[in-house]
Amino acid sequence: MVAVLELANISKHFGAIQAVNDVSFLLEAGEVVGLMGDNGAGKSTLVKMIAGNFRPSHGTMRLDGNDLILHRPVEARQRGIEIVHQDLALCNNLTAAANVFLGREMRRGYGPMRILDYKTMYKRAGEIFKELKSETRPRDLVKQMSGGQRQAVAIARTMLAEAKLVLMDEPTAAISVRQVAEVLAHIRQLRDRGIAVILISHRMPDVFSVADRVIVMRRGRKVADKPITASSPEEVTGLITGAIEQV
Amino acid sequence: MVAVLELANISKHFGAIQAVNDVSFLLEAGEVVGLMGDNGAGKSTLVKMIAGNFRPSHGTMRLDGNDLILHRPVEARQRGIEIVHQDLALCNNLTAAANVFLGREMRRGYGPMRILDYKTMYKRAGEIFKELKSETRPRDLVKQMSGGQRQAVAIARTMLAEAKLVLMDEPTAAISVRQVAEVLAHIRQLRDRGIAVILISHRMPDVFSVADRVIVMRRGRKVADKPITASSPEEVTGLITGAIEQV
Amino acid sequence: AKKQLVIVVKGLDNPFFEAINQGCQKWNKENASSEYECFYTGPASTSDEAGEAQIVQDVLGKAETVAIAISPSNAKLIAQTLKTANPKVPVMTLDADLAAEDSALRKTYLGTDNYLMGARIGEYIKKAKPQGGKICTIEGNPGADNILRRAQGMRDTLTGQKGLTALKGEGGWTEVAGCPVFTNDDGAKGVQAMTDILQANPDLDAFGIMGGWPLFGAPQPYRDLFKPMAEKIGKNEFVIGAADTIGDEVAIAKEGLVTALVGQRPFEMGYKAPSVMMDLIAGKTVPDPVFTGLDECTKDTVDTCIQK
Amino acid sequence: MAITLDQTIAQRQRNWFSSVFASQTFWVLVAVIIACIFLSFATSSFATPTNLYNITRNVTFVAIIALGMTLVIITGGIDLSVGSVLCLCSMVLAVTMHAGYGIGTGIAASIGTALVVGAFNGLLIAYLGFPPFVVTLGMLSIARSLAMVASNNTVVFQFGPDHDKLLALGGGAWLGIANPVLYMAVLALLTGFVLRWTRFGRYVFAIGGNEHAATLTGVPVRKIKVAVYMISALSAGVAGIIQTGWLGAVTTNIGAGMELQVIAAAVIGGANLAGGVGTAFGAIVGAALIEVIRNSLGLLGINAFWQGTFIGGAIVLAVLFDRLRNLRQSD
Amino acid sequence: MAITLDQTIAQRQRNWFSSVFASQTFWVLVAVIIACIFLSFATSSFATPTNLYNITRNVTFVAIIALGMTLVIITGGIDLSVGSVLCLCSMVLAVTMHAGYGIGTGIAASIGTALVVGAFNGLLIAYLGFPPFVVTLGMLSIARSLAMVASNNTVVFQFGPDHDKLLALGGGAWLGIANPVLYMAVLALLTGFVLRWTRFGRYVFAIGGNEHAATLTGVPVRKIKVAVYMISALSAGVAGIIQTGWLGAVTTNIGAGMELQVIAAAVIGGANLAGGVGTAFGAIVGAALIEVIRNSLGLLGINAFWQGTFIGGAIVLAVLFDRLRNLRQSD
Ligand SMILES: Nc1ncnc2c1ncn2[C@@H]1O[C@H](COP(=O)(O)OP(=O)(O)OP(=O)(O)O)[C@@H](O)[C@H]1O
Ligand SMILES: Nc1ncnc2c1ncn2[C@@H]1O[C@H](COP(=O)(O)OP(=O)(O)OP(=O)(O)O)[C@@H](O)[C@H]1O
Ligand SMILES: [Mg+2]
Ligand SMILES: [Mg+2]
Repeated sequence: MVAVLELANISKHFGAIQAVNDVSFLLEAGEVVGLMGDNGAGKSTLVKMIAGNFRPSHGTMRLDGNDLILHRPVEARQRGIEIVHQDLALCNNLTAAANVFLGREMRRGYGPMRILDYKTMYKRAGEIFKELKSETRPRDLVKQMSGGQRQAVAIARTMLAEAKLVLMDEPTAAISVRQVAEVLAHIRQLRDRGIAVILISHRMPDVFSVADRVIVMRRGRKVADKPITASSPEEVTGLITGAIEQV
Repeated sequence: MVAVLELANISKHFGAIQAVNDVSFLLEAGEVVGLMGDNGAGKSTLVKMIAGNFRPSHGTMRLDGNDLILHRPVEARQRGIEIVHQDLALCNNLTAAANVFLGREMRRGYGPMRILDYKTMYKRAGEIFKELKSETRPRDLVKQMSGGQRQAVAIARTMLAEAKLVLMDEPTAAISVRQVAEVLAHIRQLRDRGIAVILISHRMPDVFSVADRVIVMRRGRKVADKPITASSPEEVTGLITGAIEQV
Repeated sequence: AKKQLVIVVKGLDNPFFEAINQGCQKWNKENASSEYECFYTGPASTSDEAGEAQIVQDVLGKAETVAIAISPSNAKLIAQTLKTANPKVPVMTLDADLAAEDSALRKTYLGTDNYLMGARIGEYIKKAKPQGGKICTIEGNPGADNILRRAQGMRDTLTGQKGLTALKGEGGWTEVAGCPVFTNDDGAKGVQAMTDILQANPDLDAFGIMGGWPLFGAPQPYRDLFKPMAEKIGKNEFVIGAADTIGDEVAIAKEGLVTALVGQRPFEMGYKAPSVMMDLIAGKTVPDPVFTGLDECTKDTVDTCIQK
Repeated sequence: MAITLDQTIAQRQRNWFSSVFASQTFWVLVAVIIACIFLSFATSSFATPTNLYNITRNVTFVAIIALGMTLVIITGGIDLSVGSVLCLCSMVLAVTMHAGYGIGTGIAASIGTALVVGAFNGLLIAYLGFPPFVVTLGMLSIARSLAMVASNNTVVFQFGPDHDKLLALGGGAWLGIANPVLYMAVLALLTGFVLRWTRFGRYVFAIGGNEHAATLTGVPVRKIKVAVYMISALSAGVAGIIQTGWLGAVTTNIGAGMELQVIAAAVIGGANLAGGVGTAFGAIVGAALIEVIRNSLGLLGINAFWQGTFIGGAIVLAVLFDRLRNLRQSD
Repeated sequence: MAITLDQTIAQRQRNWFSSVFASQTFWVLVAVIIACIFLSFATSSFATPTNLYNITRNVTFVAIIALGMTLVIITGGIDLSVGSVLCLCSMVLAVTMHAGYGIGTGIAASIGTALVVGAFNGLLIAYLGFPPFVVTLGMLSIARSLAMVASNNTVVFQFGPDHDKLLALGGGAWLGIANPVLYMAVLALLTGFVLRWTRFGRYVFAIGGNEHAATLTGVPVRKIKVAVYMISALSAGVAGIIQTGWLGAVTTNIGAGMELQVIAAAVIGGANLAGGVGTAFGAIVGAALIEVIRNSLGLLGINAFWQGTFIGGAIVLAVLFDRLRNLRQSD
């Protein structure tokens, strides 16, 4: 069976800063990988490359065995890669529902006369928020929303389409205990449907409760990649801080 | 002894949304209060009022026994209230050091001929980042920084001045295990110096490890206010989700 | 309110029209007891052609208006406006006229003969340099009809032919590359462009300046530019024929920095227009056109050339 | 008593009514209405059929372009070239028809020119990342210069065989309403519809709100931007065609300085130059305000020198209503 | 081998050298230099002392105002009134001196006028939250109208007892360099210093970067904004005084349309209308580019009708260098 995602020797530098340095790994369908590391370790940069946001300076990526060369983020979406961005990527001047459906608006009518289907979009967004147990109002502007409500909007986006690979960059940073449980449950559901997930998080318990494997990065390099059962929070913490060099 | 901060029947509404509803509490010097609640419960709105960012729709606030009526955020700063904003409040076009010192630039020279002291500011910012164990580069623009590095910049700001009251709105949301420990240690130091702290966080372990008291909000109302020793993570979770109505 | 004899000019931003206003105000002062008053208006900018048409409409819609004198910046547009508005009050043109085929739309024209004005400038240049040479024409706003007409008058006089739009040796005269220059009624731009042209063409023989902007709008840089050439100008080795006698222009002529000035009499236009309009209202026959004269100044005549 | 999650989700901060009161457009409309009422009482000639006919007609040219400009402004851009593009398109129409072609060919040539110009602006801005201000300022210069080249800097006032059709198009009326007003109404409704009900409109707002986020979520940002500048140029072209029909003559001067008026109309009507905010109705209201002020100058007999002060003051005053409401509220 | 925390903190993404290469100002400077070299070879008259003297002098008026404008643009604002303010200040100076007052009084009156106008703009924008575009567009109209009122719309060309002093001020030279150029150099250095080395400059950037964040961190946003619009008006006033001295006459249409040129100079030099970015040096380079293009029209003998195309094309081309570098890099 081919891996869903295969990274080979991926590097990325910004000027003098080497953000990601020679990282390789495989990801199988239905596998949840926790990606951990210190601040500035290069986690976001890595997943942004997979999402077509940056192009790697070196190295190759393959999706389902085919070369993955992305010129624009929309190409990643088209190929079945969904991402929750760490900075959420929201348009402050639009409503929560409009943000959820951005790039995938629902329309009604026929042919060229298709108009936006506000009602259905509000309804569907409301359902997703309810599923996430998040008190987020679909009809209000995201500009005026609380940090957690904004994050719920960003997460809701990935729940619209059936993806092959879902990248979540700290999806639970701003949300409350109640919704954290829902997001983790959602990740388990994805896994059960055979969808691969990369979860970036600084919350040790979350990663250990949901991931099958943990990858640790330090200063751009991959320093560990092992099944979650073979590791422990203490070891991972050691790897993140550099107390343990490499495993 | 007068309380450092006294809130009496504070409310705030935005149009039809009642964000904060009749909240009162006292805060003593050297006390660390954990403020918890679901997303959109009104935590940020509450601390923004204390920081002069919004004016309460109703209710009164007192600082050290004197009325606290703030027209602009700078007045809160002048009266010894420091805040880490949830949205960080950074200027993307400035360097990390410039952001740390924003509004409090260090200068050298005499009288009207005082110029910015870049060198000292870079040095001092570097020291703070080191203290936080954060790999944040003072001379680079915050625009290009990772989520955790940005948060470190926002936290660093509050470490410049000796405050009476420090408000931290999810200061550890984006930062890594290593730095979380440093931030919590910093909060303990503040407490030991007699500074009052309000810590908003969704991370139960953090709150329970550092706070003396926990206040829980639900849908704008205060539903609990008790010593941390008299509570438990389970109870707080129940209060947040509404499983427990009020204590 | 008094009945209004309205003057609509091309734009308020031009001191030339201000002189018309002065004439209009003088008439008001002298006829304070009259049941009529002279009312002066126009768009803020000379380049706002549609704005002028709109003002004409507004004025024609007003009950106080009993006669109107227009200085059209876009003759066809004003003609069209008049056709649609179909005014009940007498209409005349001032300073600039409608096209010949539209002349039925107005009762008379009061103002300068712009073609003649250009022709007079041309004559001065031709007299100074009968054998011809290289010339550069300085114009104002590219759409301004009166300026284009002056340029035509000058070209026709220089060459003895009709209707040439650029001179390529006809009558001995050649317009150098980069000319005509449109200065958009900006004095500084005009002098800057003249400086550049002189730099690029050291063998230039003449400037024909169709609107006085470079002289009255930027007299000092103009002096700086031509002081070194004063002697050549005195000997007719270099010739400058310029329009208008506004501001510092006459002084410049006195200093011998311009060969000849040909000026209009805007004050006279503004002063006469109310009387002409009253004649029209009274139904008297008025000659068509009524030309106001030209003031022509050379170094030797500066003290007497301006009609008082 | 306990509020359910469902109820919270169904809430919204503002209902339709309070949104209207919170909009700058509404307050500027109030200003326009007050000005009209004042003028009706202060002068006998304001509320006459001819004057109203003229005012409504005069407003159209700025208003039509302001519709296109509003789209550009919503994306966070600016288009300074509209005045010159209007001139170029009018000239292309005039020259084509003068050369003996029919009105159809003339309009097609003119619209084609507008689209090419708009595409040029848009491609440089969207694909090469040029600042919109620089590109469209360059085009301001270029388009007018091309208009001079096309016409040899002459006044064109004979439009060949279809001369009368063209004049009827721009100068005619229907049920006492000037044709241009009808065109404007149709275009405004169309623009409003597109902004509110189509995916394209949604994307225009998204780009202005957060261009980076729009790119990340798969909005075809570049294509939309090109389209928006083409629409802006097109609106200038359409205004040019109608204006030509109304004026009956084209010089290389028309539309000079119009860009500021058009942008002012859009901004006064509530569009935000920082992007993300704007409405079609606002553009019309803004244009109407400017025209009412201009019209009142003559009717009130304001001294020529003071007219500028009056216009400028009124523009500022019009926005004051909205600002005062905001100030009061922020406390 | 192991990198310490200290080392990471001491790192920076770009050194001085690579920052220079990454700046639009640098590439526009390259464009200016290339244009100058080209013109030196293509025409015999470009690289002559007189021509260079003229070019450097001509550049100053736009450049000085562009310095003030750059501050406004960095805060994320815009000032459309500068051309009219230049006119008003020139006129106040001219009328005061014409009335028999000395040059000192004249300059004081003129500067005072500029500051009042700037303060008016700034107060409305900063304290009442008006859109800068609307306020300064209103002022564009008002200031010119007041200039008409002040002068009765006549040409003023006699400046009373200190006539010659004024002409020497603007028209003189020092060691072969025109006086205005010296003023410009001093003002540019001053602006550069303020932006880089003072707290005020830092705040200007902060406001443009994130006004909300600046307010939250205690930056006196409103005061700084008022100051910035006052500086912009002041720079227009200073340019007006110098220009009056150079021209020797003031008409009510000087400075018309200058606002677009000035903003273009700042933007071409690298300022970003969205705020947060800009340099004093960039403003000068941008102004220089515009003047070199203008100068070359005459020297190269470009046909009058095509001149606009040439100017517009060159403006766009100048920024192309920078864009190409960016495009290459983004891959
Ligand atoms: N666009 C960019 N330009 C320049 N440097 C960048 C850019 N994006 C990231 N960096 C730098 O690259 C490094 C890695 O950043 P990245 O965002 O990948 O970290 P991270 O692992 O996601 O950290 P965090 O946990 O704080 O989100 C950091 O030092 C950061 O400053
Ligand atoms: N400026 C505003 N305008 C309108 N509504 C607002 C504004 N700020 C907050 N709200 C609303 O007020 C409620 C409380 O928001 P607040 O930001 O205080 O929540 P919070 O408790 O901080 O949540 P989180 O944990 O997600 O940060 C939310 O429903 C939010 O949508
Ligand atoms: Mg990250
Ligand atoms: Mg919050």
